[in-house]
Amino acid sequence: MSSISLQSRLPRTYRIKAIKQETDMVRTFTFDGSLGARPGQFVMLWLPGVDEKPFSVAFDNGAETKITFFAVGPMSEELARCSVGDLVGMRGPFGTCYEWKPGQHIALVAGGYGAAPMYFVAAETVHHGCTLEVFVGARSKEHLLYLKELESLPHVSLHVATNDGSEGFKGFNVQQLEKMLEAVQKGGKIGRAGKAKQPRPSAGADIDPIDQVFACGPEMMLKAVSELTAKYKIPSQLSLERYMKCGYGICGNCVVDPLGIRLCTEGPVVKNDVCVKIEEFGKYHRDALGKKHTF
Amino acid sequence: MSSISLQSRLPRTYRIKAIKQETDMVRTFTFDGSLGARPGQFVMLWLPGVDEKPFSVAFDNGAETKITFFAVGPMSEELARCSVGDLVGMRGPFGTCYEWKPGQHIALVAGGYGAAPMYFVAAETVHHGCTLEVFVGARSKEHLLYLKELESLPHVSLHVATNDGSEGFKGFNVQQLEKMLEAVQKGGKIGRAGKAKQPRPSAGADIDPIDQVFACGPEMMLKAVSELTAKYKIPSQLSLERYMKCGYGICGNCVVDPLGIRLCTEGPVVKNDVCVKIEEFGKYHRDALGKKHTF
Amino acid sequence: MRLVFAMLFSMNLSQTILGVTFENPTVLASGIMGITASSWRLVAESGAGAITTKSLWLKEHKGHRNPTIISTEHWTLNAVGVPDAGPEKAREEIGSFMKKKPVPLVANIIAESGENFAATAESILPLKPDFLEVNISCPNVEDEFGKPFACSAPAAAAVTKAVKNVSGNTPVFIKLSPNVDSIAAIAIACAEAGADGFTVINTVGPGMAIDLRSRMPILANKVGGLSGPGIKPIAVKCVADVYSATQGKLPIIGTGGISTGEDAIEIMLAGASLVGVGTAVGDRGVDVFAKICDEMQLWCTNEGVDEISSLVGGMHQELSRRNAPTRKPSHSGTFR
Amino acid sequence: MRLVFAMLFSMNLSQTILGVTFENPTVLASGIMGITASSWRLVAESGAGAITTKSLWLKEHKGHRNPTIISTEHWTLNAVGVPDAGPEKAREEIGSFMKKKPVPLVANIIAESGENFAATAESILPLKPDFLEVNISCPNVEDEFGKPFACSAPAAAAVTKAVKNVSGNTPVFIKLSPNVDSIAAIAIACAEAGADGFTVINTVGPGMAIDLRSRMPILANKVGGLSGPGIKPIAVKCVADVYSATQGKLPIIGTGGISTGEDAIEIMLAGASLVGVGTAVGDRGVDVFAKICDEMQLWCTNEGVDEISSLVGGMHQELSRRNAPTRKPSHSGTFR
Ligand SMILES: Cc1cc2nc3c(=O)[nH]c(=O)nc-3n(C[C@H](O)[C@H](O)[C@H](O)COP(=O)(O)OP(=O)(O)OC[C@H]3O[C@@H](n4cnc5c(N)ncnc54)[C@H](O)[C@@H]3O)c2cc1C
Ligand SMILES: Cc1cc2nc3c(=O)[nH]c(=O)nc-3n(C[C@H](O)[C@H](O)[C@H](O)COP(=O)(O)OP(=O)(O)OC[C@H]3O[C@@H](n4cnc5c(N)ncnc54)[C@H](O)[C@@H]3O)c2cc1C
Ligand SMILES: Cc1cc2nc3c(=O)[nH]c(=O)nc-3n(C[C@H](O)[C@H](O)[C@H](O)COP(=O)(O)O)c2cc1C
Ligand SMILES: Cc1cc2nc3c(=O)[nH]c(=O)nc-3n(C[C@H](O)[C@H](O)[C@H](O)COP(=O)(O)O)c2cc1C
Ligand code: FES
Ligand code: FES
Repeated sequence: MSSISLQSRLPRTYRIKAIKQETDMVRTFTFDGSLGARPGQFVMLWLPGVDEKPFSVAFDNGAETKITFFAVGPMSEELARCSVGDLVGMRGPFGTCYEWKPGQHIALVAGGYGAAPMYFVAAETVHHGCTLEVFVGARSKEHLLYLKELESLPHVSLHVATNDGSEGFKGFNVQQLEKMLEAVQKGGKIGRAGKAKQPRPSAGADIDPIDQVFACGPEMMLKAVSELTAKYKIPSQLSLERYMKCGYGICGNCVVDPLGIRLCTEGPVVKNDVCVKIEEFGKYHRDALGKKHTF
Repeated sequence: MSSISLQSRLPRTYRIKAIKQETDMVRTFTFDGSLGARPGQFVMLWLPGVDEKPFSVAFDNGAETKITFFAVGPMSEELARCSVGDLVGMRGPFGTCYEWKPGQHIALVAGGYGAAPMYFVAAETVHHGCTLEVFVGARSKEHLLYLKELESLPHVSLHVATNDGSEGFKGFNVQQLEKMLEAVQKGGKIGRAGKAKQPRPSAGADIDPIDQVFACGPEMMLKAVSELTAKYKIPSQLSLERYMKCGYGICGNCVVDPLGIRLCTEGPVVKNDVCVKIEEFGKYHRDALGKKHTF
Repeated sequence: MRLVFAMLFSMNLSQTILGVTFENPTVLASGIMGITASSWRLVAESGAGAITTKSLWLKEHKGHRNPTIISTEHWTLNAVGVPDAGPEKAREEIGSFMKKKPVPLVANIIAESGENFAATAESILPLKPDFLEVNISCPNVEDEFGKPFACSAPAAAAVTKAVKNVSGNTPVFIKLSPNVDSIAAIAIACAEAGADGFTVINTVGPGMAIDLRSRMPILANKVGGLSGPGIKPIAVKCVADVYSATQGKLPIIGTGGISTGEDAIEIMLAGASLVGVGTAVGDRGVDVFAKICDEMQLWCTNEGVDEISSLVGGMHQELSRRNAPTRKPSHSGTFR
Repeated sequence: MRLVFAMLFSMNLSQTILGVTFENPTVLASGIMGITASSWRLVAESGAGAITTKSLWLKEHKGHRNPTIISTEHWTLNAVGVPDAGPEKAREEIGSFMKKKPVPLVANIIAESGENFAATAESILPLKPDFLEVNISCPNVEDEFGKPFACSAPAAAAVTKAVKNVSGNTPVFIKLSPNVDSIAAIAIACAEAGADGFTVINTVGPGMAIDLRSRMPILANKVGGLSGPGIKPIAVKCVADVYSATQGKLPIIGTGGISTGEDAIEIMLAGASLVGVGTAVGDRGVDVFAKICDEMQLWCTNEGVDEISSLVGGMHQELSRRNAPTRKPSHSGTFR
């Protein structure tokens, strides 16, 4: 029963140690204590008397755990009403994590709260001597997340995109990614949109080939990244979300068609060669009853 | 719950691999398989449909386990009716074991089936460079056990006693032990009763001091050893028996007055400094109902 | 690994029960990975001899809020509350599974009344499930519907009759609860009402776990049914009771805490023909079915058992052989 | 170790319940190390706040043959069959314990009829036990005496009345079984019959374990009651049910799978004033009582709980505070 020793399947409540208001709809909670989560893994967050849902680990340094969430509905709005000292339960960590090799050149694509786990990935990968092209996108300036944190990391070139152009590139971050992949293929130059912090020697010059692409964000963004990286034959790892209850592979609520794999166990981080076989990917997902909803 | 990993508390049946008729009332069963028992420990032996009772491990080399028993009542007589290939359950090992230091000079005192666990002790101690004085006693020649096995070991001086003198010294083995302890104290010589196999250089000459005495046998013999070793201020370890059910310390049937210790857990091998505090030792024991019976 | 075993031990684990052939005795228990055809296929590919659907309702039914499933190394508590999207989805998923059916399918149905059990059965039967499993023992909807039917012999018998009236020649398995005075009495009542077999057992208790700091029950439903290794002795006892109460005439899907091949053999010796596996999917992975089969084959090969069916009810046969006959089904038919 | 903790955390674990003072909430459960005064003393010295005797009969009573107690890391099964040497031994052992009484003594009695429960109580009362615990819930003598009294409200009430008629001012605790439709209904019946408190729960099931090779049930009694960590959620649920059914007015000795200080706090939050510990003696050693107390003190100190009694029923208070009141004792008074 190895799996048990690796994860807690019984929630334990922790007191909120700090709350950071990231944007008017987004908050980050800090908890004392670690579940030993790896970047890309999630925990089941329990608000006693309210509900329990999956949330990506935004940071876990072995002592503290951070969660960043959008207030979009019943549970997350209740979460947003919590104050420092309130009790929140956690169990986990669950699921797969992003995998890389030391020294790789990796493109991170983050949309919405995806910026949080992506910061966690970035912090760990630069430890391993990786260099990063980070593409952060949002509707507009005020919805951009984790820019400061990402900028504070070494070996990170930040590429910002907003739909309304209120900051950085006007459009989608995936378009920026495509530009870079083209450039890399052509071996040519690209003009850098967004502020590229402490440009690496090669900046503005030839871009080193991208070893792989990690993405976390809205499913349509993920779908675009999937097609793009398939087209350019670059390995990618995408964080897919489906409705989750147990978090460890028995309730079956997070299973995807037609593979039958459970995204709480064989995911949430799925390699693109598997993603392309998930026919419902980008098309539909199921609710708590197993009913299909198209995106 | 460390204790669980160290012992099996659920009987598992094994097929009897070999049966040796030791005397007309005594048999030894050999089983394929080991519970990792140490000398002095016991197992609960289960005869499906009959009963389950404690039996000292007569030998366990990590691959095979041996049990030597007297046919004296309902369960042991049923055991005596078993043939090779029959199924017998074992759980354990339970209880304490004899403890020694490498190179010690140890006297072993064995009565009745006590000769079996004593052979196991002897085999292990000589491995650790111990030299042994083994005092085996029985009513008469034909009831002596494990003589050949003991003789086959190096560094063992065998001292045999029978009540009727049909072999070795006429009387009790404890009398022989006393003679030796006296001699050792006086630093004088002793005439060796019984065949002392491959006498050590010192044989017949001064006896090296006895570091400790191990005893297993009828309670009255143990009581005598307890008093004798106390008198001569030599540490001793005695294997005490009381009615046992669970074997791992919860039923309370094997608890002794007035200490309240459980002989399945704090025993069966008990150091004499504790034995002398057990007021019921040599006086009475309790049956399956907890009722007292005097010896 | 699987393959290696499969080649080493060619012993055949297949049985034919009520006309349905099972490649091996393992059956995915209801409610585990049981929502979609894709899920059932993966479980079949992972070695299951058959799959059981999550309980199906006549209409869409909401479950409980989370937490619905929690566990420790000793127990799992669940109160999912039997959510279901209703018959349209059932038709779509079961239909797609049956089109290219890898293993037999057991359709598990649930309802709040005898008539609706029958109506639900009628809505599912056209999809031609191999067995119908009637869940009269869910402890997690007591709030809505009161004590499970499985807790009363007349109620259990009434549901059985209602379903049998419409089931035609599809075998009907009644899923029993261990949380009763006498599971044997319930089984006898269902058997007399025409049950073709039994699934024994549903979850135990219910039980409760409390978070020390918040002082709140952890499950949103406050209480939930117990499953996993801790309940195996209860499942084995209940299977033995039902087997002897029905003189071993009706097949039993023995379910409860089965994680290993030896567990599976133990519950078959108690009287099970098939072996349900649920919670162990979370503990040993979805390939627990292949693992259990490999372990059964290894054990049977070592012990010279060459007919898997010869294990079924083996304990009862051994007890009579030693003419210590198990009590003839007294009112309770319980083992003593 | 114990001492170090004792010095670090001076938080007081003592409570006075029905006039009896307990230095800490841990109580040795009946049937564990419960046969002799020497045994009870060792348990008291090992940190228990009180001890309970093995069930005492009016006359000598034989138990079952071995195996009577078996276990795995997940469960313990026992069918000892309540052996007892009878009242003479009881007088000798209890008498000797009371002469120099280290902690309160709970005398657990058992009988096959209401009158004999009363007669057994009368034979024990002169020894001045602090509480009488009435075992109407032993699953291991069904053979001899049929279903436990605890499985029927009228029978449970009748035994309670019979004992209360002779018990004078010695508090009477009724030991309940979890193996019933509604433990709340039984508790209410006993409370109306005058019960002063409850011990919740006795063993679960019963269950059965089979040896694969011999195909024989392992326990000589074939079946036995389940105890240990696997039953804790059932014990917690039953305590919560009894607490709410009696509006928290009667003290409860919460028993079942308690091994750690956190387990003890959990069952107290469910409504227990005292905490019974049995099987854990075999898992963590006889000093499990001291360990549990140290762990409780550590937790309470960290969490700023300075009154141990403030934990009792804490879950119910929290639920009402969040005005999600626990259902007012409906017929079943069960949690939903
Ligand atoms: C692996 C994973 C990681 C996640 N990480 C984060 C994160 O880091 N930050 C964050 O804000 N949110 C995250 N979510 C989403 C989060 O679980 C909730 O869905 C979100 O908080 C909305 O829930 P709600 O009750 O507030 O609103 P609702 O109105 O109930 O939900 C809004 C939408 O969220 C989705 N959703 C609701 N409940 C669940 C559930 N139990 N499982 C999966 N999806 C659900 C549904 O598509 C629903 O339409 C993650 C989801 C998954 C599966
Ligand atoms: C630690 C220990 C080690 C033992 N080792 C051996 C051994 O190596 N070889 C051997 O032949 N016997 C051994 N015994 C004794 C054995 O357990 C049985 O007592 C013996 O086999 C007689 O049982 P019976 O049913 O045949 O006869 P019974 O008539 O039932 O018993 C005869 C006497 O044995 C004692 N006895 C019976 N049952 C038990 C029991 N469950 N626990 C303890 N004592 C009991 C009683 O004093 C009884 O008067 C050991 C006992 C203990 C406690
Ligand atoms: C998460 C979960 C959901 C379940 N859902 C159902 C269900 O919908 N219908 C049903 O009949 N049984 C359901 N059960 C009960 C199982 O089918 C099975 O009877 C029980 O869990 C015991 O088996 P196990 O120990 O192998 O899990 C569920 C069990 C679990 C753990
Ligand atoms: C070996 C054993 C013997 C028991 N004997 C009795 C008994 O004589 N009387 C009784 O009321 N309960 C008896 N019980 C039940 C316990 O007192 C307790 O209620 C039950 O074991 C649950 O607690 P636990 O999980 O801490 O062991 C016994 C339990 C065990 C394991
Ligand atoms: S959330 Fe339950 S299986 Fe994935
Ligand atoms: S035999 Fe049960 S306590 Fe020793």
